[in-house]
Amino acid sequence: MATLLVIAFWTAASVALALALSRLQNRTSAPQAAPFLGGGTPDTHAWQRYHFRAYTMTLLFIAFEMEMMFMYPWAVVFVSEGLKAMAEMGMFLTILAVGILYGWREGVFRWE
Amino acid sequence: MIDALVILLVLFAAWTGWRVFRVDSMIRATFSLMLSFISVGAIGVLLSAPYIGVATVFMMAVEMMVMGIFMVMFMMNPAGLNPMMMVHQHKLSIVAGVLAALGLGAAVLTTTLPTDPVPGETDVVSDLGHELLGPSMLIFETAGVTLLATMIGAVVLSSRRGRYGQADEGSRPPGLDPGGPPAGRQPEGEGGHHHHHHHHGGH
Amino acid sequence: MSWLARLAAGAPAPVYPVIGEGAQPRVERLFASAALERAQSPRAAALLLVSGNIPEAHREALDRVHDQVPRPRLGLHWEGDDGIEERLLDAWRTLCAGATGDADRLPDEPPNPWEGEGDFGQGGEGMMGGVPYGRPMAMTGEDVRDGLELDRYTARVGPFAPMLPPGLVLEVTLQGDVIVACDVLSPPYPQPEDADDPALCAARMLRLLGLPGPADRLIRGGAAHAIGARRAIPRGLGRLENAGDARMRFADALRGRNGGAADGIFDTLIGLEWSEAALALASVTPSALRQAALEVA
Amino acid sequence: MTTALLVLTLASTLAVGAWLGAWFDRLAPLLYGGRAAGPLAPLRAGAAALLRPRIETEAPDRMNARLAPGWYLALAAAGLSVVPFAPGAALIETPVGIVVWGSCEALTIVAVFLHGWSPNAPFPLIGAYRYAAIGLPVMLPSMFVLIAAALPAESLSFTAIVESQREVWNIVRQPLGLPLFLIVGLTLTLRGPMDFADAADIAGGTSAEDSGPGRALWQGARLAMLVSFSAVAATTFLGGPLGPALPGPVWLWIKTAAIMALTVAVGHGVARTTPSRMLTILWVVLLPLSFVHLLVSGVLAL
Amino acid sequence: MTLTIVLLGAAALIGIGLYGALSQQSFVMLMMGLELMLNGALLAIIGLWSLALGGMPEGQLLAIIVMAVMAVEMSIGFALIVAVYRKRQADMTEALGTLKG
Repeated sequence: MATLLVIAFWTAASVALALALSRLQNRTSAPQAAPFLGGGTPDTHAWQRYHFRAYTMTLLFIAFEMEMMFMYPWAVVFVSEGLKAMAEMGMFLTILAVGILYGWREGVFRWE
Repeated sequence: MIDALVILLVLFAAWTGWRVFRVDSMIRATFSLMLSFISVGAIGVLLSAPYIGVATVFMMAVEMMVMGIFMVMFMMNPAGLNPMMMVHQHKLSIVAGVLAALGLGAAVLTTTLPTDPVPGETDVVSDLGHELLGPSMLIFETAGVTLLATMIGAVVLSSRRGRYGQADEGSRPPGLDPGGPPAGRQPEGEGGHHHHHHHHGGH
Repeated sequence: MSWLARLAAGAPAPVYPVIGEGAQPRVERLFASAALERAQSPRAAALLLVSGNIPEAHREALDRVHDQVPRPRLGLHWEGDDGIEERLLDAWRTLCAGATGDADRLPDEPPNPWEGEGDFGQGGEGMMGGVPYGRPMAMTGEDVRDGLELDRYTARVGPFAPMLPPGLVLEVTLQGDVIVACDVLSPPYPQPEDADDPALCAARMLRLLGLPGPADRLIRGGAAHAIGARRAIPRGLGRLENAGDARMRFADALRGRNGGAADGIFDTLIGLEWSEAALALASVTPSALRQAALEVA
Repeated sequence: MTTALLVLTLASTLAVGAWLGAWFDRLAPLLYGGRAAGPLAPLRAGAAALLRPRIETEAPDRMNARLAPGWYLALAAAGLSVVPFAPGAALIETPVGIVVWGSCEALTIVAVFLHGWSPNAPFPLIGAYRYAAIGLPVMLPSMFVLIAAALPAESLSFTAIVESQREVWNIVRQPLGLPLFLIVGLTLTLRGPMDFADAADIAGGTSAEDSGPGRALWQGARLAMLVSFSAVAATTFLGGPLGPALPGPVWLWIKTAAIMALTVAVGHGVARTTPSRMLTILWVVLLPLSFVHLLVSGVLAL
Repeated sequence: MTLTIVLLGAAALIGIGLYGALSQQSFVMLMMGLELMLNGALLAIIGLWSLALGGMPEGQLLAIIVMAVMAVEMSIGFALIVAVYRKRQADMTEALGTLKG
């Protein structure tokens, strides 16, 4: 419970600070509010169906990242379970590494 | 005290879950869902499941980041600049949702729930570790294979270069109504939105 | 004067430089040595330093950058005379002491009238139509790289963009951060021969690579101590006939040699990611880039 | 009572550490042939930013624009809370400390993304997405490094990790750990080679549209995150509060300052490559390196 | 008492998630509904494990499995959306009807 209260306290304090600081504000004119493009102007709003170039990587990433869920408890019992723990996690990671190698071969770890 | 906090967190989880379908901006919707997950994680921490609780926060922060990226990629008007509701069979869905919640709630209230809390001194994390390496070893390794299949499936489905040529050959966007012009595409020729005539000066 | 203002007056003056014709080398040298802070965008600045002649066609762009400096602000002109550092510091102290500064130059009009129009008074109609809050929304279109047809964002960048050579106005269409179309609307300003100094050219690249410290040292005549600067530039980026690629041109500039012509550099930009494009443009000398731009503009 | 004391210690560590980090930033040019500034310079720059007004961009996501720097700061404070200031005296005494810190790392990506998303302007948007692309895979080496440190401690809590270093520090028995973790720190604090959010080629990226107090808070939060990251690194690799003669907190402060100096020095002298190449490097070079690191640490821990 | 609150909360989350999954036209929003339902399931598992099952380790494992299901669902779901969009630029469940033609 102390964990939650501490984190809630930090969050509340930081949010209060952020809100207090955002009160000092000038009235912004329309040309001033326009996005900065070095003097240029945009045709449209910047918010768009943004073509994120690493999208396949993120899909592979969330599958791979699940392995962390298993690794944390594994780390705690690693020493007491010894070689067995090593072997099982070795196998698990080898299986997942195949997926990474496949992704690399398909070229997903760069801007598409 | 713990009960009061749990009530607060449950209410917050439900409220943020509800906001997901009520806000216009996809980014707000996604991170509202993330807040819902975070409060479930916080309940876990309160109910002596520190590992599961905190790991929920960890995993969901990452997953919701990815989800937000995809929400913005594929939703029209992702930032909700024009307020909108994109729903179908709305009444039916509300009825189904309310019925499901009421039914489950009634089931909870009518059942006598067993009381057998986690003993105070258990080290739940190492319990889980021993479980993973011992009795549930097969589940653990099966999860590995499933994740591998997911990784390969995701790459195969989403990347352009396929074994059978480019995946987008001969594609044409469908209309918002059957047979209509491609949705969300800049209309060609006259009669469109004339975006290019609306520029203000400066070029 | 409050204690906060007195403390602030001692800070290096935050200046956004607007570089006109013939002023590039002297502005770059000024910021490499003076106790000034070169702001990356006018939002972070309080002073606008206009140096060199700005053509009439770019007057409105200049006014826009001027207005984008938050009020209170001051604009200063510099024609290469001595004592500019003092003038800037004086102006900064005046602002800290509570001066009102310059007024806005452009009329306060939204890009398109929107208030009170549309379905919810936000100026838009339906899902994607209209001009919500004064601007239309982006629409989908062809992609040059992976064929996923998502929104195209078109904007004119420059003539005073910090990552592009001064004077250059590009009309770029981006999908994500990849350039799918690019037109040169206006070539870079003519600069004195001094602007082609290999040290200045290499310093521009170093700045884009996130190394302002070594860049300043290079301009002051020292050697650049940086790790991996050459290898950070992708091989084959901005490859030109007879002039190698950006990595090679950067290495040459570090050795004190100038590259040759840059014809065709603008054709290589299509399909590049934005930071790659900025690096490619910075890797050629200003005079060569101007020649190349005059040919396509 | 102890809690109140720890809260105060933490808050002042963050504040003083942020000032120190900002001063290191102004001393770093010395290493690369530039000129340094005095210890007052960070305060002056902070005052200058606070005096300037805030401006609002066109149709922004107002709530997120205001709160994003606050989230970042809160995450820095929450992350520092799991670090023990003396053996067994952390503000958050939990059996899963490294998972709490991992959550702070993951949420930092969200905070930076929101900061770039909210102004509705192109350069901040590009910065936000680049950061998401780089920040997500950086989580992997980070987790591998922390899990490797948890192996000899047989626990996920930082207190136990400190205890496991009584004999020998982790930097000696897990030499690959600190360099890998330093990359994580550079990413978390948007610095040098990993500063894909606030880069120069996008005019300052997610903070390109920031001015005034919002900008000051964002930069302050970056520095606070530098303090938290350095404290976590000092705890994981340098034995945290362990040390002869001096009391625990003092040792932690000294070690934290050392890691801060190292991070700042690397941040000012290493070039940043393009995001696409960095993505490849992360998966193809750093991830295998973390595998190797985990394997070596595991064999040594047995 | 605590368990009842937690389970009622889980029921509410599942109900809201069901509403979202049924009513949203867009694939991605539909997935949000599914995630919300899984969130409710997760909450119920945590509550039951902690207060009614005496902390048997399988309960924690089940929670991890639920999270793995979420990851798999998201990964494959978004990959499918990309594949479909590439083919037809459709992002709505109804627009998929035209795929038959």
